[in-house]
Amino acid sequence: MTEYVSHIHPVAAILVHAAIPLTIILVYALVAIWGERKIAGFIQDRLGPMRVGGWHGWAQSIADLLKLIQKEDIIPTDASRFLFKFAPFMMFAASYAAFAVIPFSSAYVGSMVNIGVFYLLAVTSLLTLSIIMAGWASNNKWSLLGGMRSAAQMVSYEVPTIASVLTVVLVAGSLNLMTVTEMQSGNDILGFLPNWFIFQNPFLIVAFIIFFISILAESHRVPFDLPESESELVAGYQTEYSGMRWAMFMLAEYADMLLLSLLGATLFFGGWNSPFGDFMAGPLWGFFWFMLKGLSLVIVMMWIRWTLPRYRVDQLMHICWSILIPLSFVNLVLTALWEVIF
Amino acid sequence: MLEVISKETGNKEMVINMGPQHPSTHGVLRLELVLDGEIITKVRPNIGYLHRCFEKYAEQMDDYAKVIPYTDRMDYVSAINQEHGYVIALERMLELEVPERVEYIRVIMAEMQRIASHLLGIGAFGLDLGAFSPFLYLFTEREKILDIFERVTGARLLYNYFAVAGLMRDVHPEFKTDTAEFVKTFRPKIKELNDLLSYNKIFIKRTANIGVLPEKVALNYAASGPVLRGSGVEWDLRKNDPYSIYDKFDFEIPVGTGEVGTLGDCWDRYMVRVKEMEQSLRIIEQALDGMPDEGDVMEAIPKRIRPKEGEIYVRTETPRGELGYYIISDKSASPFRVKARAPSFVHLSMLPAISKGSLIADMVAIVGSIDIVLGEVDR
Amino acid sequence: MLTDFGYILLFIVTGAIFVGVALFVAKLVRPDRPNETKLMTYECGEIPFGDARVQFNNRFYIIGLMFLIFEVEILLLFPWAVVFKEIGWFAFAAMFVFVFLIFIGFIYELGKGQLKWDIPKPRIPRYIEGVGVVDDDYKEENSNEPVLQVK
Amino acid sequence: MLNAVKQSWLTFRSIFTGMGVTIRHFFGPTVTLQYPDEKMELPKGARARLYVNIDDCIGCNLCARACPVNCIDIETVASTQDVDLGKTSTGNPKRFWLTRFDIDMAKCMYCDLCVHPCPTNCIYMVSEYEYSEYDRSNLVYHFSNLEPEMVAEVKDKAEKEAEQKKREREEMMRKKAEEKAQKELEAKKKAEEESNDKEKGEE
Amino acid sequence: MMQPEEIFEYVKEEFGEEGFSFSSGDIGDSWIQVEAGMIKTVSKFLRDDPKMRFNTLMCLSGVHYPKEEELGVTYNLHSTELKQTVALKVRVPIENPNVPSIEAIWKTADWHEREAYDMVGLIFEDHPNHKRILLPDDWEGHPLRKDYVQQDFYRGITTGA
Amino acid sequence: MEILMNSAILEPGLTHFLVVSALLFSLGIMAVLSRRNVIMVLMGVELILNSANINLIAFSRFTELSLDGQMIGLFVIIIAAAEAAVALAIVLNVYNRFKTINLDEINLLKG
Amino acid sequence: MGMLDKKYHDSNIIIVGLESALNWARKNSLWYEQFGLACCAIEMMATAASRYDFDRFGIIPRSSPRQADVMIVAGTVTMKMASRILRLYEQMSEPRYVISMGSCSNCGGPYWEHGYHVLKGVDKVVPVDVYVPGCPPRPEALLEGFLKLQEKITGETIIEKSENVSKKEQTNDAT
Amino acid sequence: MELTTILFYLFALVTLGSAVIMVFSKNIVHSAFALMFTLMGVAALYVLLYADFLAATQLLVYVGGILILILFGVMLTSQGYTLNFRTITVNLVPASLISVAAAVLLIFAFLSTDWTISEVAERTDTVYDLGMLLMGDYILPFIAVGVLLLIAIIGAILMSTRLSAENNGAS
Repeated sequence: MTEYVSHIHPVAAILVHAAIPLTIILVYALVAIWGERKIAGFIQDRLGPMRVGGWHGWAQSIADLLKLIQKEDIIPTDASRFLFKFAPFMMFAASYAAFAVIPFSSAYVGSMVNIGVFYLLAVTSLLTLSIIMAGWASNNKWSLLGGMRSAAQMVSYEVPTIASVLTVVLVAGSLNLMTVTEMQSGNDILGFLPNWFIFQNPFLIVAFIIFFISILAESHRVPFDLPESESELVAGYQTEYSGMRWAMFMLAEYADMLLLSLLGATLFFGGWNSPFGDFMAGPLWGFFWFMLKGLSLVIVMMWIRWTLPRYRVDQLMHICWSILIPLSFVNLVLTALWEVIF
Repeated sequence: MLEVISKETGNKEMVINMGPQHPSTHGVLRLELVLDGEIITKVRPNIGYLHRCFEKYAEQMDDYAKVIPYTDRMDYVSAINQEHGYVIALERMLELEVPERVEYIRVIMAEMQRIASHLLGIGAFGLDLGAFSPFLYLFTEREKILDIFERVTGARLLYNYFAVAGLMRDVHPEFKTDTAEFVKTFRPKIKELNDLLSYNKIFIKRTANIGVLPEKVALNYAASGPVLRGSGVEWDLRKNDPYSIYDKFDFEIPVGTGEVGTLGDCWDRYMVRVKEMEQSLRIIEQALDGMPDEGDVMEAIPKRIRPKEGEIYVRTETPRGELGYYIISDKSASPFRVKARAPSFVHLSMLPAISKGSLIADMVAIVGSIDIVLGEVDR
Repeated sequence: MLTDFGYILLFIVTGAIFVGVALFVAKLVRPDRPNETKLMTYECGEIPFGDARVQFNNRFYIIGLMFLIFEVEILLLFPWAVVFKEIGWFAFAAMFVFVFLIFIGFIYELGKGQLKWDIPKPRIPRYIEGVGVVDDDYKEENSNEPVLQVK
Repeated sequence: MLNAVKQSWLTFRSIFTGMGVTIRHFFGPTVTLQYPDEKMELPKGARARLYVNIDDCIGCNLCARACPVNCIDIETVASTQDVDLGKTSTGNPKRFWLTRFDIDMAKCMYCDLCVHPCPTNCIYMVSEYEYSEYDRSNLVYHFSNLEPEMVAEVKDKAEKEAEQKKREREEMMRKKAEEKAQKELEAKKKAEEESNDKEKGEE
Repeated sequence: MMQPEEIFEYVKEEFGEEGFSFSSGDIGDSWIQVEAGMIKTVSKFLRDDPKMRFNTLMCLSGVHYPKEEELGVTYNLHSTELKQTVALKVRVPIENPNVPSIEAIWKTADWHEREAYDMVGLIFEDHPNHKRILLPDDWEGHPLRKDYVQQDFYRGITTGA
Repeated sequence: MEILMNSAILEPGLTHFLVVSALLFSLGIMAVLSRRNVIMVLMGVELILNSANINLIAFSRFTELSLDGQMIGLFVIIIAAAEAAVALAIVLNVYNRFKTINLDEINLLKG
Repeated sequence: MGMLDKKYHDSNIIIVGLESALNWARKNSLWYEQFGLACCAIEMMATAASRYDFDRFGIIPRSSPRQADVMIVAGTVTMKMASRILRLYEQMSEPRYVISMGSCSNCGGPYWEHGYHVLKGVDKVVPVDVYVPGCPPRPEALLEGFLKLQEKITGETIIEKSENVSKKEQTNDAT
Repeated sequence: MELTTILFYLFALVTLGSAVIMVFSKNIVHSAFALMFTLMGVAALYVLLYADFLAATQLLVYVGGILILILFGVMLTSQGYTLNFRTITVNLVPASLISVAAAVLLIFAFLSTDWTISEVAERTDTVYDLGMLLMGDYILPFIAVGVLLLIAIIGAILMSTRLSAENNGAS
């Protein structure tokens, strides 16, 4: 796509290049927020948004967005003004910058950096800092508790996330997500299964389970949604934020969820590769498959969200440090052994 | 500026205000939590944000019967049970005979209300722990009960249905079939609830061994109802001090077993409620079988209520525990003093004792598990 | 390589600009009517007291500390993982030694019970026959003396 | 170790059980009533608003007295003798003009206590529940159907008649008093005479 | 299981005649009237004695008797072990409404006593936290007294209609 | 000084990076010397380490040492992390003991 | 100084279009502040539950007043609570609305006569937009109250007319 | 001017500017957040020096790890009674003299040295090369780092055990 635009003007091409994921995120966020409400509705025997914009309230998220634009922006007197204002910028910019290395299709990836996935992990660790920043700057007890909780949670779960990503890197031998995806093309396993990493090595299934649990925690989803658990901490680190600033946090959270799901799809489910080999392949189909895989992970996350209660903070830490981290290291060694032997 | 300084260490402590506007304080309760990190070192409940003074109103009314709508508004989640206690107290004061049909309808209504109240309590408890869907499933069931109630009484929440020695109106002809239908459809839902919530490992982890209330302490704090039974005391006024016609029915008193944790923890209190719903279904079934079809429910209602001088303490088992009415009459048409001994009030008073040393998240679980209704606490 | 990172910079800038534009548009539309109560810190409807930025529990710190060391260890494994397939058994052995060293530390740490957030056992009130409910610091906590001090 | 594995397995199993329940609900029927489009038929006798059939009201004030919150405000004026207000549909004769019959629905607590004592069943609950207002004063319902002029006229008339009656009564009282005084006087006389007679007799 | 009369006799045996009386109204429950100063010892006896075992305090109510110009406290006790109930009563003059607190004996009395203080103005000696409970601390008067007059403003907000 | 005469003076070369690192270093020194708060001192140390790292990597970029500079830079970062972890643990211990983390006060308190 | 703070004298097509779009958004995304006071709170929960489903109208609860648009005063407001209600209302970000649900918050309801500790109508402390009668109101009645509020929002304008005050300000003045 | 040149000056400015803020800010939390910008600037400089892996490592370890630890440390050690994030500057004159002297000396040395510059071609795969190095020449340091980290873990745990012991004792 970029090539076509570059015929018109090189700068325009670059801008389009950088704006493609933004469009995807925005459309996704609007759809996902509506979709989550619909899914929640149907799970709970109700209907969810029905009245805004006609068919099944499709315009609900748009109305919400337009309303949030109109909401007054409150910065409490006791807050630390600069940090309070800066936190949403950093949060969204960091989570958006991470999208640069996600290969959306065989024809589009924001940046072909060689250290791809490593860079992604590094950038997402900035999210933790921006959450602490927001929590601290608000000078609100609930915010600070939420900020500290989420910082502790995110740093803890970063270890198993990285370890399970490392397992895939070990098998792939590359950090570049495009290369990783390309390695998963074809349908050779047992004659019909696609060459996705999850089918390639039994230990990668364990790695995927660890990865999925960790990204639930990293993106603050139930059962690990402690930072903003409504029934305890009012709204966690976002308590003092209103209007558009709050919307940016929300957007960043949803973007983060998408990012990690897409990462999971790339690492374990063959990215933009079609499940049917060459059938329905091609850049646009690739994009379709990729989003399908990512979004189905997102939907599973939502499904879990509306089923389970949440863990307590110490149990959360216990799961991470006493189960997931040792397990992920053992799994790493075993994967390496498997790779060396076979 | 106000600062909070610990007396022991001289350290600054973090005091956090939970409520009056907080999603999991079940109304306008305010808890001052003194924290060390996330661990609660002290709890100070502040109540009275919903103090409407039922007792003052009872004294101001010029008729004993006019108090009944106000009793509804004490524990608005189980209005029928509040009325039940009050009318029983008056009937004992006036030494009135209650028609059998009235008693049966009362028992059915009271047990239905018990189920409705437990559904709300359990659902809200789940909601506090982050489980949203069970709450709505249970609310759907509750709506079915409210539909039946609305057909009978005309109101959804605050009924004013019981009168002294009678009822305000007769039940509709399909009452029996409606109720039997509900009982039939409700049983499988309890199993579903157990699948979804009660035996969910995360739920158990959140509730087991939390807020342990030992038996003796519970008695000393005058706990009652599911809270006391959760601690393993087999005590139910419907069996141990039967009022109305409860002695005619065959049912069990579920008690806490310590199945997944310590005896008397949040899970036990929760599970007692779940099991109690099953027992209530049993009572309803028996009452439906025994209920006479004929009989005027209104003829025995006295026109004027003017008890002799004296006082009485009458207690009944509401979903939340022992509701006592202490009524003093001075021969006039309006009560001299009505004191309502509300179970939630008593249960809330032991919150500081059982929640020390737990986390904020546990605090939420404990408040949810003792299932308070602020209307009753503050009256 | 620099071009690729240039794109990344472009993404960061785009993200920041997007937030800026969104906030600017909102600024054009939204009302701005601050008053004292509105700008007061929210505390469930009460007047806030004390500073929110108070001391925290050491546990957070211990978590951060362990995380840092583990993260460093894992990141050293990234270059290793990339070349792992080419080197084979030798790399496996090196890694095994490395991970083994981590594991010693980890087992030590688990043995010390550092990461369990061992919450002090909740104090369960007791009842002593003939005395009553024993709750050692109950009186202290409910005493009339103000815990809030006006400064 | 084995225990940890078992616990993890149990956790997963319970999670999947729960997810099974929710997915069944996802595909199951919804219970939502789409309110403004679909409305539930309220059962007979539902209590959502008070209504007064003012034609049947005899102004006995029983409902107002039964109301625990005193949200019913009734002012009656006795009808003059020349006007017959007719009868209610239940056959009770009406003797009062209802110059004011206000119910403050903002105060009402929908307890149904006012409905029972009504001798003519003219006050009752209806199932009309959609009456939110922007202004609270609109929640005070005026049921009296008398025009203000009529009210004034009626009051005037009633006052006059009352005055008339009062005068008549005073007249009567006076007459009675006079009669009484006369009687007493006579009685006294009689007594005196009697005593005189007695005295005489004794003498 | 003992009836209130028997309990009265039993208590009288223990403490002597002084300060006790037994009475009842035309209807309803009967009660043991106890002198204010003795309530604490009597309560402890009732709780711990093997024939009494009143392990719960069901209800504690404060009452204002305007005619006698007295305040009263009624204690409704109950024993889950022996399944017996009894009511105790204490009457104190309104000028000096001091009653010893029984919070140490039955913990549940803590809030009940605070409520009684709040509502009728009884003063419980040795109560660890003798404060208003339902009404705000700066409220005027005790509303359940029969001669209570409602204050017009509370912190600038009118209490009237 | 002839470098200054160079026409491509603005083109970032080795010296540019070295100058940046020197300035960073001196700022670090400043923080270490002038602040009393131990954590501030630690932050100053981090600055110094960073400036050293810039040097290492700049040399690896502009001279023939090739990747060795980066390799050592990597180890420096790792050791800095270990240092920060242990140092902050010590700071916290000191704080818990003396209730202060000001260097001179700690000096006074000793034991 | 945002658009919503100003009053436009001329009503050109852009402003009118924008205004209606903004009103449309505001009325369709009324997030309510999650807190209940008394009996009505139970009916409010019932309205949010599956049978009546607030979410159909785009109404969802937010715990923090900063993110809420509408405050449902559901239940008896006591004197102790009144100042907190005011504070919570003030801490909501504008534009904000208040629905008074039920007799108690309308005017003290059943407690208007002897309720020494009951505020006789929440409109004594915060401006109320819609009064929903009932004790407690049925869920449908609350929904109808929301529909009324939506109607009201549709009528709000930033264009200065000769009558020149918006309805909101009228209510503000009235209280 | 090339884009890289502009970017270099931009990043150098960010690095040094925020370092100045960090050093001279009175509020220690602000200092910490300023340090974050410095570290990010340094990471950007690494990129310009073709050290992409190190740049990401810098972000991951410094910003995502050490800085969070420092912030936790700051929040844990904010002073007793009066909460104070303000820190005091002492010895301002000697300290600035020394640091300015150090800067002048270093810059003079750097400028006056005639460095043999051999332009290396733009690197593409530093991770691979680093990995090869690590498994080759640097295998011993690799294991040594493992031992070092083990010691660090043990040391830190010992410290924090005391911390939590004291903590539990106090609460």
